[in-house]
Amino acid sequence: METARRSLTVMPLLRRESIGDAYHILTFNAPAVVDAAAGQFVMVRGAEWGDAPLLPRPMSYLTAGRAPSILIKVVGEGTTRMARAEPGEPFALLGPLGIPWREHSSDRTPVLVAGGVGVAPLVFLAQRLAQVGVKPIAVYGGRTAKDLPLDDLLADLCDLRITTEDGSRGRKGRVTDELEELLGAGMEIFTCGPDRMMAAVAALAADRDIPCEVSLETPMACGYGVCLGCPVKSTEGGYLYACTQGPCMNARRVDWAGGEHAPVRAPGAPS
Amino acid sequence: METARRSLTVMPLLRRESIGDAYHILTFNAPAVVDAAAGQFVMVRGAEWGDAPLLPRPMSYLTAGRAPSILIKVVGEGTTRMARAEPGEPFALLGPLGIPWREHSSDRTPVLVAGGVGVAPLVFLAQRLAQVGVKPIAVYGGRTAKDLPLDDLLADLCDLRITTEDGSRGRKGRVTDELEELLGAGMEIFTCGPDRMMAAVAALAADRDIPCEVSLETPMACGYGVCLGCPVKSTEGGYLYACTQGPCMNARRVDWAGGEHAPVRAPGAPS
Amino acid sequence: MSRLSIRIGSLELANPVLTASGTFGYGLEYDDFFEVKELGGICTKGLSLHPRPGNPPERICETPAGMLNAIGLANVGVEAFCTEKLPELRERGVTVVANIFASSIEDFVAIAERLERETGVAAIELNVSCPNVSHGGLEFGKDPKLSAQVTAAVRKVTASPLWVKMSPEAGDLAAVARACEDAGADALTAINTIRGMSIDVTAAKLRLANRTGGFSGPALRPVALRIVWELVDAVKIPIIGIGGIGNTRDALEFLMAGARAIQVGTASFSDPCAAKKVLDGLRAYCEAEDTSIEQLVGCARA
Amino acid sequence: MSRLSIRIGSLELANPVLTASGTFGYGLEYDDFFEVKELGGICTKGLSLHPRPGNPPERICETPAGMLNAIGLANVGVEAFCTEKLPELRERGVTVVANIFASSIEDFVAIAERLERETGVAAIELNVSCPNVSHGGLEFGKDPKLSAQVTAAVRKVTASPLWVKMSPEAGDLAAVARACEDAGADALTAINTIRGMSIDVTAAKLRLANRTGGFSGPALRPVALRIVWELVDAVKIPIIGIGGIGNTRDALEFLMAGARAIQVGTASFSDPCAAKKVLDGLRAYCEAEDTSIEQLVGCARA
Ligand SMILES: Cc1cc2nc3c(=O)[nH]c(=O)nc-3n(C[C@H](O)[C@H](O)[C@H](O)COP(=O)(O)OP(=O)(O)OC[C@H]3O[C@@H](n4cnc5c(N)ncnc54)[C@H](O)[C@@H]3O)c2cc1C
Ligand SMILES: Cc1cc2nc3c(=O)[nH]c(=O)nc-3n(C[C@H](O)[C@H](O)[C@H](O)COP(=O)(O)OP(=O)(O)OC[C@H]3O[C@@H](n4cnc5c(N)ncnc54)[C@H](O)[C@@H]3O)c2cc1C
Ligand SMILES: Cc1cc2nc3c(=O)[nH]c(=O)nc-3n(C[C@H](O)[C@H](O)[C@H](O)COP(=O)(O)O)c2cc1C
Ligand SMILES: Cc1cc2nc3c(=O)[nH]c(=O)nc-3n(C[C@H](O)[C@H](O)[C@H](O)COP(=O)(O)O)c2cc1C
Ligand code: FES
Ligand code: FES
Repeated sequence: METARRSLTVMPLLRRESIGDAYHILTFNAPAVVDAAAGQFVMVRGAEWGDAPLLPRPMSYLTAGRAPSILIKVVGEGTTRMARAEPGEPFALLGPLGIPWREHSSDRTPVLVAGGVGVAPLVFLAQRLAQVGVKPIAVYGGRTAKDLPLDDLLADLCDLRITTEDGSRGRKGRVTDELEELLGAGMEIFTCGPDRMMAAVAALAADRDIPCEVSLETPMACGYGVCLGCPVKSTEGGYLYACTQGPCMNARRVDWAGGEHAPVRAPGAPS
Repeated sequence: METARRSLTVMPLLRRESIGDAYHILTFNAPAVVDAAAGQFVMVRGAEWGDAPLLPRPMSYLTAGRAPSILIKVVGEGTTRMARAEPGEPFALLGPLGIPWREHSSDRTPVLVAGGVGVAPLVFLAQRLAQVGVKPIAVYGGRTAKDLPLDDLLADLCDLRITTEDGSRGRKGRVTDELEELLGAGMEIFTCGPDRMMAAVAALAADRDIPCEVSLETPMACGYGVCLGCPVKSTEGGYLYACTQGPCMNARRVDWAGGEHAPVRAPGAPS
Repeated sequence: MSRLSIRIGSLELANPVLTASGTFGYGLEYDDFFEVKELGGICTKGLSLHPRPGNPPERICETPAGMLNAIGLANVGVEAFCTEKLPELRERGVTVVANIFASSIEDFVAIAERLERETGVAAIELNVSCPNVSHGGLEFGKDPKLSAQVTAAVRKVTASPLWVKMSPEAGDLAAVARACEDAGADALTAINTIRGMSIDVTAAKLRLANRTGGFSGPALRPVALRIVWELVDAVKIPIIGIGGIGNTRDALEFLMAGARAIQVGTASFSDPCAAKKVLDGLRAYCEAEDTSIEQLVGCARA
Repeated sequence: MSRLSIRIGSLELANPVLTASGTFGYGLEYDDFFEVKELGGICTKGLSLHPRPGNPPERICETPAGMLNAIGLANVGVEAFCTEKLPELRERGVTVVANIFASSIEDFVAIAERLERETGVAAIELNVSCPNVSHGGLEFGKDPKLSAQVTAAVRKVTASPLWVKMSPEAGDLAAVARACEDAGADALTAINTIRGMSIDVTAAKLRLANRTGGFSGPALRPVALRIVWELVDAVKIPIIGIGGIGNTRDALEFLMAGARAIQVGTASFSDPCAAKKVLDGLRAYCEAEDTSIEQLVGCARA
């Protein structure tokens, strides 16, 4: 898939919708159509942030077009500021960036496996699939019922199964528990979520010889290939760079044991 | 005059009024009455600024009470952020701080000499004088007619004379041109404004043997006497600290030639 | 409150939160804000043998997430400190660390001897690393031999615990640290500021009259943390961490890196209660996690 | 555009705005953004004799107004650079400064010899100050003798202008600078990063796999500026300023301090056009003030 021309554009926030405390959809007012493909990402930074936070934050496109949007989960200083932004506040957006989801194989049923905020690029994908008349299966997992933003959108577009670790909604357990039962030949997986989830999904897929596409989330400084800050260990030796060789790639290319590319987020951080 | 108990209090912005592009009045919603005297100041910092800008900004009280207010001139990053703040935004305010204006002498006519944003503590003083039935003279100077925020308040409370350097309003020239004609025995001066203006006013007052009280504006880190970052050279040798020995003090105590306590603000700063 | 107490050599501190020299005055300016005696301790403004007026203005300016200061060690002098400040601090029960500075070994010794005649000084912190004075500031702190000489000389005249404050500008700081340890230091505090500069481009002029100033604040934190980590490797005596600590999270970084105590500096300027809040935060953290400062120290080194 | 042009030794640059090594890739990633040849020049990612994969993740983390990086000099190697990158850069008319790195003097020489066979390398920048590799990084840059040896050895095999990149961690940087000058350096670039560290306290773990990383960004600027000022005093050859430069005002600070050119680093991450914007800003400034870069250089030292 050809990637669209990238640019850094300052856009005002058009609206911010809160989903519970921790999740927000930010929609921007783009001066021209943003021609992003599902799975691509954008580097986002408040134009008035000054010197801190310094770096832009990578975020998957939830939608593209004239009013591109992202779904954020509040985890640190950058996302906290995004969660406080009011309409009109200018943001600098650099995108579209990265390799999108590959085309789905017309002879396979797509299974979208989402963990928490990783749902964003999969909702985008589901919408694109709907446009070509494909209704995928979706398996969506979270810690609790509160960690399933945009479940309604997935429900509209997919055959949706939910899992929560505490059993507060859907199946009690993890997405892999559902997948173990569900996966069959003739399927293909697209997954985005916490690294450990993706590693488990990838292992299951490899076991069953099912194609599996992942979307990586590594820390990034630039997003366009110059800082070399976003590697994951490659099964072919050396490293793959998530911003230019990903974020979407075949799960088999990633050496899941090789790097700590998913920072552990322990609960109860003091501040 | 006894100073009130100081505290650091987070208060939401109640409203922001713009006066032209460069000046704004910020009024805060205090949880309790702020018992500040005219001439005292408050250290102001946005509670959500994060690590930069780092230090709070010293600002003279324009009014005290349940809705304390300040008048700001936009000169740098801190005041730029203040000028963008919307009602509800939380600010951390440390005050009241510093030595207020001394009591006026009942046998003298007070002459308030203001330069630009230095008008704030003088408006406060004029209001206090009005409460005891005193109508002072005020001489208010700016570069242009646009640099005279709150002139209307002064006009209500004082016998007001205006000077502008470009002659766009009032007398063309400086406050000292007006003062040279106006000053007479039986007067006393209270002045706040750019350092060079205050130095010139102080020199004129010394010449004519007229009491002159100034309010100093030095850079400050703490505002309460511990950083030692706010000295002005003293005529008695050594230094005076603007935050604890000022900002209001007798002009004769300051060695105006001794320090560069007023940073030069050249126009046309690139950014 | 034994979860919080910590031993720095022979000195038992109620908790690991101190305030950094030069950022907390003489500890007497906080009446309106909180009870200073609750803190593990305070480090006084640097004391010299004779009073010093300090540098001409401008003395401070702000930089991204930091500031520069060139105060020039303005202070009342050790004599006035002992007669005018210390009695009050003693009365209030404040744990006082006397930060001292001189441009010769003799003067360091003379200050320490004067302090030795007082009670109520819990420790002496030797500032051999001040960047803002023309003589005897950084030169001592960059040189292992000179640092050791100062330490040994003061060691001889005082029974107080002796802390030596490290300069990040030393080329081989581990060597300086070991030299101080060998010369009898009980603990090392790290770090003092790094020299920086700022120019007002609209006036084409240096912002500080002293040209350079010491760089402090959150911006400095990653450098300070790295140095603390290295010093924990270099010596056996306790390290006290300083540099950009403003909240509980920052303090935990240094404790987890191996510092046995921390000092809050620049953060007190924007919030006089910053150190108190760090202390409250650490107490809450230790309770919530059912742990103690002693257990936390160095836990990220595993 | 003679208002903007500036001479760095024998090299005439169209303007004083370059991009810093490691923050601008190989200069070929900017097609969508602007014409890179407009810049005074670009410094390539550090080139080694053989390709290097770099350090394991995490390689980066953010700090207050700055960041840490421990990339570990991942690069394609000098051979691939010469065959795959340089021809394209040449074709586009980009002024290329090859930043090179090695862990031995022989390898430094070998890289320079390889580059000598190419046209289109405007200057060589010796990175003797990388904090993120286990051998031959900082050791060279902290020691006047070793720095001079590297400089002299490379000097012998190349006719290109030779820039040496200074480490802020040297104990006596003026001595390193003078040694490099004496050994034949045409200019000094300052500064490289300072080593820093960051701990994720929620996991009690170091954030970077390499433990420490190089500290860069706006937070570093006051330290870099001070060092540039000192180097201008220390040597006669030109100084090129680097450290936290993100806009025209920042660039002016360094030029006014005496730097004859500047490099934009970390700022390119949040805005790929940062260097271009600095250039446009300097052009506008020189026109508005009817001055030239040559006149601005060092004007705050008066
Ligand atoms: C290609 C890509 C797409 C992404 N899409 C989304 C999305 O659609 N919605 C969303 O909420 N998040 C997404 N992320 C993750 C998001 O970038 C981080 O959560 C964000 O940068 C955190 O910024 P912060 O300032 O709030 O947190 P910080 O204060 O920077 O860090 C808080 C915690 O998050 C970790 N962290 C920092 N950066 C990242 C990162 N890039 N990836 C994972 N963890 C990180 C830190 O190690 C730390 O533990 C995506 C990341 C990538 C690489
Ligand atoms: C006691 C006192 C009362 C004051 N009252 C008012 C007031 O009522 N309204 C108002 O607008 N301003 C007042 N000031 C000045 C105000 O504090 C500064 O303008 C403000 O700190 C600038 O912050 P900034 O972040 O916008 O600018 P910065 O980016 O910090 O600096 C911009 C420019 O302002 C200069 N500057 C910085 N701090 C000060 C300072 N404290 N005094 C003078 N110049 C400074 C800098 O050198 C620089 O040239 C007062 C200052 C003091 C000490
Ligand atoms: C205004 C100011 C004055 C200081 N004075 C001293 C001093 O007198 N003696 C000393 O050892 N350190 C002094 N320091 C250094 C601090 O104690 C501390 O080491 C440094 O600021 C780093 O910590 P921080 O980032 O938390 O401020 C001073 C720092 C500042 C900001
Ligand atoms: C991600 C990254 C990679 C870097 N790689 C190199 C390098 O390969 N060679 C080098 O000499 N400097 C390297 N540097 C240092 C920069 O060139 C520059 O000296 C430093 O970042 C300070 O400038 P800044 O604050 O503008 O970024 C790197 C810096 C960063 C942030
Ligand atoms: S984020 Fe910079 S290279 Fe990938
Ligand atoms: S502002 Fe800190 S002592 Fe005056």
